[in-house]
Amino acid sequence: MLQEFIDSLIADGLFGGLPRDVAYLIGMLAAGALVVFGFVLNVAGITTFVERRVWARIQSRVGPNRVGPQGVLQWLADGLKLLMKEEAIPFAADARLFKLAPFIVTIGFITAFVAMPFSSALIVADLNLGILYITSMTSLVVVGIMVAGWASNNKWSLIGGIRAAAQIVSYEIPAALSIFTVILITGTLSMQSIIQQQSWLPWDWFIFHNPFTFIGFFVTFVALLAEGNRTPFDLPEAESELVAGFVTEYSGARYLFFFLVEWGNLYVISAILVTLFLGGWQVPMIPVITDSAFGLNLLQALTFVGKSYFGVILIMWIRATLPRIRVDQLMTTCWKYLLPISFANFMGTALWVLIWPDGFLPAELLMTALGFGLVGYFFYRVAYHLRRSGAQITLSPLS
Amino acid sequence: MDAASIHSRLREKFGDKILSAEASVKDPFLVVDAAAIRDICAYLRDAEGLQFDVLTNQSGVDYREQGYIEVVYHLYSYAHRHYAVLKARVPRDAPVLPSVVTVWKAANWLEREIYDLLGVDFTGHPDLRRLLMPEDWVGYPLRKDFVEPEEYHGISTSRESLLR
Amino acid sequence: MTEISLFPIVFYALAAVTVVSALGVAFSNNIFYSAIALMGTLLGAAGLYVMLAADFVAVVQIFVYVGGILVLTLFAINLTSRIGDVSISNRSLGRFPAFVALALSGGVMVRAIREASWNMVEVREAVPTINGIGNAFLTEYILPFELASLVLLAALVGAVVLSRKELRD
Amino acid sequence: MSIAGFEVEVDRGGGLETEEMTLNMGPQHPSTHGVLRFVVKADGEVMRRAIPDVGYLHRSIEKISEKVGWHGFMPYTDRVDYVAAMFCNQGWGMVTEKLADIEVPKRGEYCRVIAAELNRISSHLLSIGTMILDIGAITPFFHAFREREKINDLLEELCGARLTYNYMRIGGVAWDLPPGYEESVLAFLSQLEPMLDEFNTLVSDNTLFRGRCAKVATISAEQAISYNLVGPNLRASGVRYDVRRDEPYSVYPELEFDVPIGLGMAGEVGDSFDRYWVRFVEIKESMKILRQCFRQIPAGPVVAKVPRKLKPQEGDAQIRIESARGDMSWYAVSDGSEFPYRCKVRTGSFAAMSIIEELSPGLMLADLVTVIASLDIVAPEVDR
Repeated sequence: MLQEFIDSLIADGLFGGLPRDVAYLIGMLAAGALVVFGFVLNVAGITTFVERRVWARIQSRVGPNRVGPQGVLQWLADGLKLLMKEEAIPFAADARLFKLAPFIVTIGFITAFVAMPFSSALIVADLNLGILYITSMTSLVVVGIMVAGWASNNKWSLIGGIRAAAQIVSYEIPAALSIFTVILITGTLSMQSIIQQQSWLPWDWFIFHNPFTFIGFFVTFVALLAEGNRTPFDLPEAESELVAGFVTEYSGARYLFFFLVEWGNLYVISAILVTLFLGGWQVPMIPVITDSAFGLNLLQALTFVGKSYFGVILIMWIRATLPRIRVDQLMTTCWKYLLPISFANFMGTALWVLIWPDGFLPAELLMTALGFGLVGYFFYRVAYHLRRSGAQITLSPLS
Repeated sequence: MDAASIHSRLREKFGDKILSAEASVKDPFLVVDAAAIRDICAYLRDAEGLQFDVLTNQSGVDYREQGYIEVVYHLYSYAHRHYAVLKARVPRDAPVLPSVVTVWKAANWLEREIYDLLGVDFTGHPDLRRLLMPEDWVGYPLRKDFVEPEEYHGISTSRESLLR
Repeated sequence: MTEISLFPIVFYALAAVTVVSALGVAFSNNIFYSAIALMGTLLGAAGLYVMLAADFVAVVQIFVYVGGILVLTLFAINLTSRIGDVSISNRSLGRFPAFVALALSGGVMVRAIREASWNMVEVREAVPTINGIGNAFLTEYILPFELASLVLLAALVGAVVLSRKELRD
Repeated sequence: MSIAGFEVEVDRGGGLETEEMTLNMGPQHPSTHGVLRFVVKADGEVMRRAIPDVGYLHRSIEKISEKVGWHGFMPYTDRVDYVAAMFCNQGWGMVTEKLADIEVPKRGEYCRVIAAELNRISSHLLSIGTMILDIGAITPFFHAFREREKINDLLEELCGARLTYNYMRIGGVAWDLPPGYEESVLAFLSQLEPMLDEFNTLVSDNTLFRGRCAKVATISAEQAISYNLVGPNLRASGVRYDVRRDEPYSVYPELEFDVPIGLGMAGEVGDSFDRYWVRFVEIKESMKILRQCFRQIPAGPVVAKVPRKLKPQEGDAQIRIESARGDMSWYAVSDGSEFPYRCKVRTGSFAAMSIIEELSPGLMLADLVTVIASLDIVAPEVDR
C-alpha cells in the first residue's frame, strides 16, 4: 500500500529528483511518525481515559470529568504532567539499562502497529508474515520489563521482572498455538488475508468456524491477557504485593512510557482477537456509503476500531471485577489447562480442515447460535442479579 | 468454678507458693511466688476442672513506692467460662521471672512488650527482644521513674512551642 | 545522475550493529550487559536475514531467540545468586587456550573466505518463503528436524539433572 | 490448593536449590494496613519466614493515660483502634465504671450498643473491602466503602465525628440519639441488605477469590486458643465464642443474635476464606442487633451522674468487650487519685499479629498479603 502510494507521489514529482530509496525512506519515516503520533499514542492515552471512566461507572463513582468536556482531555493532562515531572533515578540503580528499558518496551509495542490492519486499504505494511511479526515484536516487551526489573536494583522490581518473564514466556505457547489454529484454516499469516477470508456475517467469523476455534478464542483471550499483564494476571506489577513490580522505581516520562505500552497493549490484544476471530474490518456492502473508496475504508476502520474497543472494554470490565491469581495458580492454569486444551484445539482444527476444507455451514450456524446463546444467558444472569439486588442503573455514560 | 475454690485447689497443690489471696475486690486475685509462676500456670492450664486455656492479658505494673514490679496474668477458660487473676511480684532492681511461653504462645509478644516497656527479664523466653521501642532505646518507658531523653539519634524529642 | 541505493548503507549499518553487539557480548564485564548486547546481535542478524529476503527466518529469529532464548537467559541471570551485587562479572578465563582456538578458527575462516567462489546473484523480487521452508522441513529434512527436537529434549533433561540438589550432593 | 474446583498438588519449595532472599516489606508498603514491617526470608516466591517488626505507630497511649486523668483519657482511646473507635471508648468507660462503681442508665447502654454495632459494621466493611483489594480486585472495595461512608455519615450525625468519635463518657454517652435517628439508621440497614447480597455474589462466590483464600494460612482451634486469637479470627477456627454472648456486658443479654463460626466453605475450617466469611456474616448479625435495639430502647437519661474529679477507689479491674477485632481486654489500676495509675489494653490485632511468624513458612509472597488482610490487622491497634 505504502509503496504504491509513494510510487504515485514520485510520479507526481513530489520528491523532485531524489533517489527512489531515499524517497521510500522519507515516506516510511513520515508514515511511521504519522502512525505513532496520530494514532498509537492517542489510542493508548484515550484508552486510559476510557478505562478510568468505565471503572468509575462500575464502581459507582464519577471518574475524571473536569479537563475538557466530560474529562476527555484528562489523559493529555496526565501525560503532560508526567512528562514535566522530575525523574528520579535511584543511586544504586544501573543508570544505563534503567534508561534503556522503557525504550525497548516502547519499540516492542509500537512496531506491532506496522502490520495492524484498520481497513482494506489502511495498513502500513501488509506483511506476508503479519501475525507472526506482531507476536514476535511484542515479545520484545518482556525483554524491556526484565531489564527494568534488574536495572532498578530493587528486590520488588526484580521479582516483578522475573514474574513477568516466567508468565509471558509460559503463556506465549498457548497463545501461539491458538493463533496457529486459525492459520490452519487460512493457510496464510498475513493479517489482511486472514480478514479477507471472513465476512461481515457472524457465522463466517473464525470464532464460529468449528467448536475448536470457539474454544480457541477463549484460550487466546486468556493467554493474551496474561501476556499483556492484565488482571487477573497482573502479577508483575501486583500493587498490593510488589508495590508496583518492575515500575516501582520509575517516575516521570519513563513511567509514562511503561504505562503507554500497558494501555496500548490492550488495543493490540483486542485487535489481534478481532482480526483472527471476529471478522476484522469486514462490513456489509451498504450501497451509498461503500460506493466510494473513502466511505468504504471509513466504515471498515470504524468497524475494526469499534470491535477492538469492545474487546478493550471487556478487558477493563474483567480488571474491575476479578481478583488477581497467585503465581502457582498462574502456572497451573497455563501448563495444566491451557496448554493441553490448545494442543487439542490445534489437532481438532487440523482434522476439521482435512475433512471440510471449505468449512461446514451447519456447524458454523450451530456455533453462532451457541455463542449468541451464551451471551444472551450472560446478560440474563446479569439482569437477574441486578433485579435481586435492586440496584439503580444509570445507562448514560455521561454524568 | 469461683475464685475461692480455684484458690483452695491451688493452695492444696502448691502450698506456700501461693503467697496471698484477695477475694473481696473487683477481680479476685492470687499473689504467687514469682519463681513458681510457670508451674502454676501449666497446672492451671491442664488440671481437670480448671483448664485455663487462654491467657487473655498479661500486664506489668510498676509500683515504685512498694519497690516491686507486678506482672498480672488474666486467665480465662473457654471450657468452664471462669476467670483467674495471678499476680507475681518481682523486685524493681532485678526483675526476673520465668516465661510462660511454653504454656501459652500468646505470652510471647505480651512478655516481649513487658520486657520492652518495663524491663522485666523473662527467663526461658525464646526471643526476648524489644517489641515496640527501637532496638537501641535506653530505658523502660512505663516505669514510673522513666525520664524521656532529650534527643534520640540527634532528633529532639521536645519542641519549644506546641504551636509550631 | 547516478541512482544511489540505500541498500549497502543499510547493510553496513546492520552489520555494524551485529558485530559491535557481538563484541559487547564477548568483552562486557557485566553478565547482564552481555545478555542485552546479545539482543542487539540477534536483532542485527534478523535485519540481515530480511535483506536476504528470508523474511520468515528473520521473524522466527526474533520470535524464538529474542522472545524465548534471550528472555530465558535473562531469567536465569536474574535467578543466579548474588544478583543484587553490582559487581557480578563474567571474568575472562583461560586466555591462552582461547587465543589458540581463535587462531585456529580464524585461520579456517580466512581460508574459507579466500577460497570461496563469490558469485553474484541477480536481485530477485522478495517472495514468501514459508511454503518452501515448510515443505522442506516436512519432506526432505524430516529426519534432522525430528532429531533436533530429540537433542533439545536431551538438553532439557540434562539441565534438570544438573540443577537437582539431591543428585549433586 | 484448588483452582477452579480442581485439586492441585503444588510443591512449595524444595527440589531445585535456590538462594534465600531477604525482602524488606514495609514500613511503607501498599498492603500493610497502616505502618507495619515484615522482614521476609523468601526462597523465590515461597516464604521461609516472615518476621514482623511492629512499633512504627507506637504512640505510647498507655503512658499518656497516666498523665491525663480518667475523663481526659477518653479521646485518646479513639486512637487505639481508629477503625473501630467506639469499642475503645466503651472499653475505657466500662473499666472505669467497674473501678468507680458507676451504674450506666439503660438508655445510655442502648446508645452505646447502637453506636458500637454501627461501628462494627463499618469496621467489618473496611476489613473485607481491603482484603479483596489486597487480593487484587478493586471494585468490591469501592462498594464496601460506599456503604461505610453512609455509616460515617450516621455516626457523624450522632457525635459529630467520622473517625475518632469520643462519643462515650464514663457513666454513659455524651448525647442522646438525635431526632429521627431511628428512621435514618433503619433506612440505611434496609438498603445495606441488597448491597450485601450483591457483594456476596460478586466476591464470596468468586472462584478466583476462593482459590486465593482457600486453605491459605489455616489456623486450628488449638493454635488459635494458644495464641489467644480473638473475635472473628477465633470463630473462623471453629470456636463458637463471643464475649457478647458468653460473658455478657451492657445490654447484650436482652438482645438476640447468632454467633457465626467458620464452616470451611472453601477449603478447611480456619483458613483465610473462613475469616472473611465470619466477618461477612457478622455484619448481618449486627444489623439484627441494631433493629432490636431500636425496638427495645427505653426512655430516660443517657449518662449517670459522675463527679467532675473522678477518684475511683484503690484497686485494679479488668473488663473484656467484643470489639470489631474481637475480645478487647482493658486492665486499669487506680491508686485512688485523679489519674489512672496504669492502663493496659490487649487488643485483637496484637494477638493476630504475633501468629503470623508461625503461619508464614511455606506460604507464597502473595499469601502474606492475604493473611495480613484476613486476620484484619490494624497497625495502630498493635502498637497503641
